[in-house]
Amino acid sequence: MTNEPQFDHVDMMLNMGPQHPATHGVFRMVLTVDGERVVDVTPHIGYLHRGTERLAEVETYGQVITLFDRVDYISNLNNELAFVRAGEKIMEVEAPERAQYIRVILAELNRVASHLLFIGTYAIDLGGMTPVMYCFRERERIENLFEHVTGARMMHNYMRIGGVKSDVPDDFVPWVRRLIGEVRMGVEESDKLLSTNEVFLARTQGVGVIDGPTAVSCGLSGPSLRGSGVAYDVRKDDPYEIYPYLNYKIPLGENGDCWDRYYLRVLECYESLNMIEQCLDQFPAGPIMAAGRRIARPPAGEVFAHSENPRGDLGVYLVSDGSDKPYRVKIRPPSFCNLVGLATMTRGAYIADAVAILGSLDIVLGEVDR
Amino acid sequence: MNVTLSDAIKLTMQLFALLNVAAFGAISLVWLERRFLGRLQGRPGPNRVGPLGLLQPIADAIKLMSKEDVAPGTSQRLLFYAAPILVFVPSFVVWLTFPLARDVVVRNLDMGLFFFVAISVLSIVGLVLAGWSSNSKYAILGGFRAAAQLVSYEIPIITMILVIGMLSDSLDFVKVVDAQATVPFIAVVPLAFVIFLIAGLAEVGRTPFDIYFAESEVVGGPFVEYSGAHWAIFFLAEYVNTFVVGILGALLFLGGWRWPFGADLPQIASVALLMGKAYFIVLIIFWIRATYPRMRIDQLMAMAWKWLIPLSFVLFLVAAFQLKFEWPWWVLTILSLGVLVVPVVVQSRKQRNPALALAVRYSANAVIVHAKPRPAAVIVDDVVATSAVEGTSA
Amino acid sequence: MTAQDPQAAPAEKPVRHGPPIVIAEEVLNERGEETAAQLARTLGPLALESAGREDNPWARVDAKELHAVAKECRDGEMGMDMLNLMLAVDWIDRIQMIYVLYSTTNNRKVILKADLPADAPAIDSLSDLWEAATWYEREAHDLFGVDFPGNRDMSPLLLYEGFEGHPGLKSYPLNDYEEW
Amino acid sequence: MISGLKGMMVTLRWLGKKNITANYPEEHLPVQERFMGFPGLLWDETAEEPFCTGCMVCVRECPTQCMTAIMHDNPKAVEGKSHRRKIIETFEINLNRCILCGICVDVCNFDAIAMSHEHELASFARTGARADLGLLLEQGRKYQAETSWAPKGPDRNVASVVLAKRAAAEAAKAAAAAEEKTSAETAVENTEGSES
Repeated sequence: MTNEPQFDHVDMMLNMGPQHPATHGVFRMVLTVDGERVVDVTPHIGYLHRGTERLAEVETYGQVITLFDRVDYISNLNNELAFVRAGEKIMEVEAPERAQYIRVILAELNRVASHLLFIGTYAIDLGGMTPVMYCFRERERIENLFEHVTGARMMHNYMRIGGVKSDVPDDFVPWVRRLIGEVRMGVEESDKLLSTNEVFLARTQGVGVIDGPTAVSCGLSGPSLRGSGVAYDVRKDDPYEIYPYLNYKIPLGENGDCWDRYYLRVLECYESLNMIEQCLDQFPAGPIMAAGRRIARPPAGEVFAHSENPRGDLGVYLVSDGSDKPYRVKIRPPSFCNLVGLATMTRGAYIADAVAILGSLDIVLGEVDR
Repeated sequence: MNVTLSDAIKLTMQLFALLNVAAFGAISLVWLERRFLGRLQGRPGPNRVGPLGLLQPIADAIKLMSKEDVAPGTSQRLLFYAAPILVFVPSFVVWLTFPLARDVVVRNLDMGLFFFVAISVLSIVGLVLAGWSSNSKYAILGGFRAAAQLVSYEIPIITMILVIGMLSDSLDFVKVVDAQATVPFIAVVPLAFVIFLIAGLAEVGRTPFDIYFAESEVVGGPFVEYSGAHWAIFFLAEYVNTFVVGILGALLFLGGWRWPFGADLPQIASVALLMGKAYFIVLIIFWIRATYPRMRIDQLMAMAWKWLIPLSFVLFLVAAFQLKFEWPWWVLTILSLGVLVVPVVVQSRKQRNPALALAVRYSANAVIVHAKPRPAAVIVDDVVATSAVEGTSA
Repeated sequence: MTAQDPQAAPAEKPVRHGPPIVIAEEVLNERGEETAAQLARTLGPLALESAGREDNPWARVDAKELHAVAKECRDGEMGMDMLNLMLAVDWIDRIQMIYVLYSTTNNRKVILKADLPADAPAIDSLSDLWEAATWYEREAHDLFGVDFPGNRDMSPLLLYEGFEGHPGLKSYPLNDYEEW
Repeated sequence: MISGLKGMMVTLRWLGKKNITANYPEEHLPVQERFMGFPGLLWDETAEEPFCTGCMVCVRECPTQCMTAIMHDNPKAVEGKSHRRKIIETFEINLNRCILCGICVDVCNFDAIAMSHEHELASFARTGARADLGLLLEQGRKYQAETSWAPKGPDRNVASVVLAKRAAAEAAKAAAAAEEKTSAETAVENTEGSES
């Protein structure tokens, strides 16, 4: 009679975060671990909760834009675009054509810069040291252009309800054309270095798989959702600004694993650069601010406007009571919703995979906690 | 055996010189790695402390020495401080038998290779002890990973050293180098060099295999609780081990101080030649570190047990047959080149081509959004509220 | 159809003086009309009040029937398989829960609203219909004190254990809150 | 192994290229024309006084409320050297709170403030970040010197232009009054002529 070993089985509770190199900021994952296998994940967030939504209720519409710069501090212009569109919807104001083109060009450049940062930090999560240097070199070029146009590298406060703050300088179009060439070379370099590297493929393919329906039910959006094959992109489904006038492609993944989510972002970089070229070809002249009255006091009402942030569907639900301050601003943060799917993806994976899966969701803690 | 005073003094002087060579080698590696990686990544690397940053390792050493040496309260203090010594000592003792030139060696044992293998295994004990004694979850995880990795990559290295011993029918370093006077063993059996390099990377814990102190997962592994001087000892031991892999590769595979010139060079030139080859191998190690991400622990184990160990046994058998039946030496070369091609083909068919096809398919059948015709660009002519606008278009 | 008219609210609302408030008139574009028609068919008599703006029709239902209505929207003809957004608005006399549902198949958005009493707001949890609801509800519970029977774990998400009060409410003091 | 080697070629190619780092303390990267550094108060040479009249619009509109300002009556207005009846007395910006958003520049009607190119204001004093009127004016003057700044509304804000306009207006009024007086006298003469 063989006697079973009588020691009971206790899973180790490993605390990853809130100060941990792989958690992209202040985010804590409590992994219950059996050896190297992850049995369960309970994320803890809220370390960066600044009460942005409540603060927006005591600031005028012009000041709330500076708040939105700091929600997702890696794609600032896309956040500003989301709030400014909600503001324009509620004030029934239409930004002139040239302002819409400037906004879309800068927002797409911001998307490329954000994806470049993702590629760099995702490589570091998996141990590759070099892609981050190449990606940040390109990101630096894009930020120089932002500084040239808006005056600030990251916290721009450039868009206004009804247009943009100031017109682009005269050498804007040649500078952006040159920039597109350089950034495209930079993205190709990182793509060649990383995308089909054997160790990278071994670490990401088939890891953190989530299928379409569960992803949609978890509220995933953006490249994380498109990795599972669901073609949901706000620029295509609910077109805004001048996206209907552009030809572009939305890449879709098939297996919904980490590699798909990563590679879709690389492809989106190329698509965004093509889009910017088309915008530059159609760049019209004209005013950059909606003419007419000083825009301060919107009519009372509720409005929901959302746009395609590099991380997913960034929505703004704006309730106004007719005063010059919004009554209630609710932000639909894509990173917050993508994190709901983290637990279902990480169960049963290794610890090293938990880092890879979290990295592939590309979350930004400022947006998760607001 | 009576040890005269002069012998004792001579031995201590030799040991002191040996310690300096190893320590200087390690410190030069620290500087070289940071500069070389900087170069590969388009940044200068340390250039503030001293000309070209040459004094940077010394500055690091001073900083680490002056840092407060903190030990976690719940750790077993004795074992906690014993672990760095256990890791540090073997990596220096190994240098006893390394010949830098024909007679520039402390004790040229005729079992030199065997001595190296026996001593280098000890560092595993130190790593596991460090992991366990610092009583932190990450350290324990790192310690177990280190144990698993080092033990399973010990076997391929030992088999390769045996193959080299067989080829030069002796375990004495000097005889091994003499055997390579005309043809270096890297040409004779390239597969052995590849397996040695991969297993050496894993022994030292360099990038494709640095899972036991992976920053992003286990945050420093067994060294996580160490700080100040003790951490410096681990750090130094790791670089000395890298230098050992470099020197060993040079001695066993690149023909030490003999190969291109056949005849014996003057002592200084042969030491320089050996060092050049060692630094060449070390540069390859740093180059791999700049390019490859990190493997996962199960893939790492699978690679050791499914690929490296069977291949090294096959090579060992073929080397034995070649020795027994006096086949010409290039039989081994053909075998190695043939075997080297197999994993490349298998990997590219099983993993690389599907990935490339996937990449092409994603960009091919992406959802295409067609542009709607833009309404005629109506230029609103009323003056703008905020800033003067002149309609300068591109 | 009138949107919520704050002036009609009971007296304890802060008295407003300033230029008269303009109420935005809500008009649906033709795509919005189709969705509104679908919504009306799905809801039937349950819709107490419905309107819409551009292509987002909304309907107000009673808090008790919301779970059933949401289930019908998800499984029924409209196929709302994504809970895009869920928020709570504090109208001082009542707390309004707003759900933005989206269907990835036929690309339509619908907004459901439900009013809850201000003193003890509670509504059935939708976490069994959509996984995304779990975190939204925990956040609403933290910031607005709305209770969601049926949600697996209501542990605080954005705030820490032992944080008294609900910072999302208008009544929460804004700048004289002392942490220590 | 193939794509791994391809990756190695990518990193190797960087051996030849020059590194792109700017060694910060020695070489400063050029700052763009529109760079928004810390705000600076601008100086009106024509009246030897700051543009700022202490109207507190920027203090109210600042999202982080990092400005405090006190104004007093402008002695120069009495002597007629400046059109500003009120002038700033003390103006303080807490640079720790300032988020460089540029809203104060947008809302200012007197062209009094601009985002200078100052961004290296680290100081050892605990109150080093509280920029007083002197430091702000000095930053403003440096900004005016460096960049091609021009007031947005010179006819409303630059003292000399406004004074000249006022003088011209008074002259015109005086001329009109004088001409009216003369026409009144002629009218009186006609009536006297017709009556007598």
